[in-house]
Amino acid sequence: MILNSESMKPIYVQIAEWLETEILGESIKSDEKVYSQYQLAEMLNINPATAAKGLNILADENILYKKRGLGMFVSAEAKKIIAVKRRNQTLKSLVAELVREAEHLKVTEEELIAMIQEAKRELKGDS
Amino acid sequence: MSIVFLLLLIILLALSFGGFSNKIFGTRIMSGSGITKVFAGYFIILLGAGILSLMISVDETFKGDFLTDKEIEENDRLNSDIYPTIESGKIDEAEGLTKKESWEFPLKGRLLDVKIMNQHAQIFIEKVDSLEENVEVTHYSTYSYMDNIDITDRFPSPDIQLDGTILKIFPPDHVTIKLVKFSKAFPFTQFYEYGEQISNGYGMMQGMDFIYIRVPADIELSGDGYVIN
Amino acid sequence: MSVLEFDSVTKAYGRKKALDNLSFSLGENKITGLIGRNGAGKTTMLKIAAGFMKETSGDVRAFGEHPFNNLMVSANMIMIDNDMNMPTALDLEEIMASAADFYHNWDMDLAKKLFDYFSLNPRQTHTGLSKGMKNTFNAILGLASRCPLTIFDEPTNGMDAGVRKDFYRALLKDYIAYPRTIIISSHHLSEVEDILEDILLLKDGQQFLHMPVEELREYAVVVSGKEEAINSWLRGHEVFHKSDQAFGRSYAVIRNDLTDDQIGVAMKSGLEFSTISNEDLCLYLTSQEKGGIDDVFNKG
Amino acid sequence: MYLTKVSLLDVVAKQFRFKLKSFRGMFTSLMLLQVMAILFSLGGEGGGGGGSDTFSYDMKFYSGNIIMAFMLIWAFISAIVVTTQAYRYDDYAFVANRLSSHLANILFLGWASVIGGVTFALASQSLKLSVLFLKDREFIESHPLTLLQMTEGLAATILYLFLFTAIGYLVGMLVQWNKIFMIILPGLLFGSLFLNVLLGSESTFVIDIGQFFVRETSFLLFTLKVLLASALTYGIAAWVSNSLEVRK
Repeated sequence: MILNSESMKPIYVQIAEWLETEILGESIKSDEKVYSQYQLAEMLNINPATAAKGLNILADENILYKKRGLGMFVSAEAKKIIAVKRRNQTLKSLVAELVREAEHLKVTEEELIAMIQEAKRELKGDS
Repeated sequence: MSIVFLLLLIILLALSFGGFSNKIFGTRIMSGSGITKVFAGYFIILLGAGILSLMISVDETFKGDFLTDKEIEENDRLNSDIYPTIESGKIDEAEGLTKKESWEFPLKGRLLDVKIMNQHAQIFIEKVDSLEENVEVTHYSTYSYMDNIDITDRFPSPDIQLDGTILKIFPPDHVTIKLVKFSKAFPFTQFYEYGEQISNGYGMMQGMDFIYIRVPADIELSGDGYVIN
Repeated sequence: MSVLEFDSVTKAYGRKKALDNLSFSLGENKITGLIGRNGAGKTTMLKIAAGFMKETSGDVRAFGEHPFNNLMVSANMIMIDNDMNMPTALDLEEIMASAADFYHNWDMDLAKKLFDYFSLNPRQTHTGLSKGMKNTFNAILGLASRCPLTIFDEPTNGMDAGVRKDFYRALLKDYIAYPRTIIISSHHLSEVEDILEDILLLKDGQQFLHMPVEELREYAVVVSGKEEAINSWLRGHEVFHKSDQAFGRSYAVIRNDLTDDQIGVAMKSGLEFSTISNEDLCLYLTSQEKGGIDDVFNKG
Repeated sequence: MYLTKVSLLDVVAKQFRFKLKSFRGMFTSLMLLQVMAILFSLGGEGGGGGGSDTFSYDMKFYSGNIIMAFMLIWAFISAIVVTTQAYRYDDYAFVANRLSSHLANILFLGWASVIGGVTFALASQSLKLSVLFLKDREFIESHPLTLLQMTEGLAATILYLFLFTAIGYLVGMLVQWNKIFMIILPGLLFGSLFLNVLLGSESTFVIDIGQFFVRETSFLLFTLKVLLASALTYGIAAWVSNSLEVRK
């Protein structure tokens, strides 16, 4: 993972999102141990406190759970929680931006839906 | 000397606040562990020289007794009334005199001419009843010092001959002394009895020579010499 | 327990106050970045913390004791700065040996490895080093001594970019392995901010900000747009910096205490929001209120 | 947080070890000065000659006094150098406080005095050795000493050197405290000597102080005097240094 310090997002948010993606992609499966704050700090060259903050966000959202003295583990519902969250937040704001841009460009609702359907077909064709 | 020393001190004091002294005294000339080795080498050389100096010294040193200030003062006091003592014929009672050499000459006839070829010595002549056929000549001298060292022995007696009726007193050989004197630095002498002697000794002090001649009482004297009786 | 605590500390040189009623407290085992313009009192503060100087008034505590002339504080603290004095007679290897003798936690293995990594010469003297090399060597001393309070004052001056990166990485790794309280002062916040936990911003000898560095990132926001729109919208907001740009547009750095509604309103009137790097933010926060460098030319 | 406990003596011992290494340049200057002093001394300190018609003499004096004078200057200036800013700050590169720094300095200067005293005694013997090789002259040593007197002499040399380090340390601290002393101190010394000449008087303050030590013929009393005076002088120096910043 490469951190982007120019990004709008704080580093701990970037870390949290990266871990979510790893969990969604099943690089880390449920009930598996995730990286400790120190491992993250060393990997990403950041302060351990920052790394801990990223982990704590996920713990607060029940994506991770703590085992005393052992570290943090991926919870069983992790994938589900992440999916819901992304749908509610990330997707929603992306859609809002999409709609705003379409307004700017005077793209009608129908045209927009058509564009989305086409993009979806392309993605399927690729995979 | 002390003023020069102080001046030097002040100059060095002034220098010590410049970069110069830091270079010399804090020595940036040599750095690293090299210094320690060089210094150790220096120390060993010094130690060798020190040991050598202790081994050599004994035979090479100048022969002479070292006198204390008190002894010298005492000798000076004695020497101050040596004349009256001798003049009054009590040479045996005189203190502070060294009897260096004596001669005895058989006398032919009743005449004695004393002839000095040596201006240095004082001649005293005593007529003695107990002597009949002989002349007794004795060379005395007071102490000679050089820097507190008794060098009385260094001065030879004059050559004295009786040639017919003439008693010839020849000058002694010329004495030359070349010396080198080494003294330890002041902390070494401070607690010694000579500690208070700051000056460089007493320089040179040559003793007086007396030629004391005893002749038979009925002799007829001529020539040099002070006749006591 | 706080490792270092300043309580209304003032340090005056004659009438000029280098520190003016400065108060803060550093928690244990945190890396704190000390940021401020030249003359903000950073070095003065650090030297007082290290016990090299005496404060004029106020109370300073390091490990609960007054640091000035304090042997306990000295034994548990090391300050690495640019005018660090090292004996001219010693070569670098001997200096490290001496440091090992003085500092209880000294790690000679680490010191030697860093020493070799940065290609220093053990026979070299400290005075013979170039500025960058000297600071590299000093930094090694700072790391290997593992003091409970380690202070770096502008540690990377003169180092080239590669060495700076390596140094901060080494600092972080050693900190993770042996947590301790570290203060780093630097002109270049961007190069250190990732490894910092807290940031302490000084301005005119006073504490301006003291917060986790991640909060600083959300402390301010940039708003830009048409000049009139900005000017009217800015009323009621705390503005740290504002400058006019080309084409009648303006740019302002404001306190990030906006509600979603406020943002919505602003966006409707054509204003755009963006974030600002911590380094730039600190520059704006600590600038003297004399406008920008542009004003110098405008008035001329 | 684990904090290192320190004791003053421990730190002083560490600093002393540190100074043995970091001040070793002083022994180079000692060496240079001694060699220089021996060379100066080889010219002799003067001599005398004279005689009468039956006798002539010629005498040269040599003594360890020039070397001793150089050593005293060395002790004095070395102590001043120790008080200069660069050397004081060296201490604070590592663990130190004022007291430990002063104690380590005094310990080091004491050690330097011992080294100075021993090398002086040896250098003086070396001079004697080279004088012995002047073959055309007879050699006298003015005061042949017993072993006890030698030992006392060596101890006295070391004590004199130590006294001079104390004076140097005070002078150095005064100058560090206020540069005006760079003018005042030589001024006082010169002024005192000048007055001495002007008034033709026997003693002045400076000379009186010297006599206080030089005239002492009891070794024990001398030791006591020097140790007390050194302690006092070092004490004043330490007190003066209290107004200096530890390090800037």
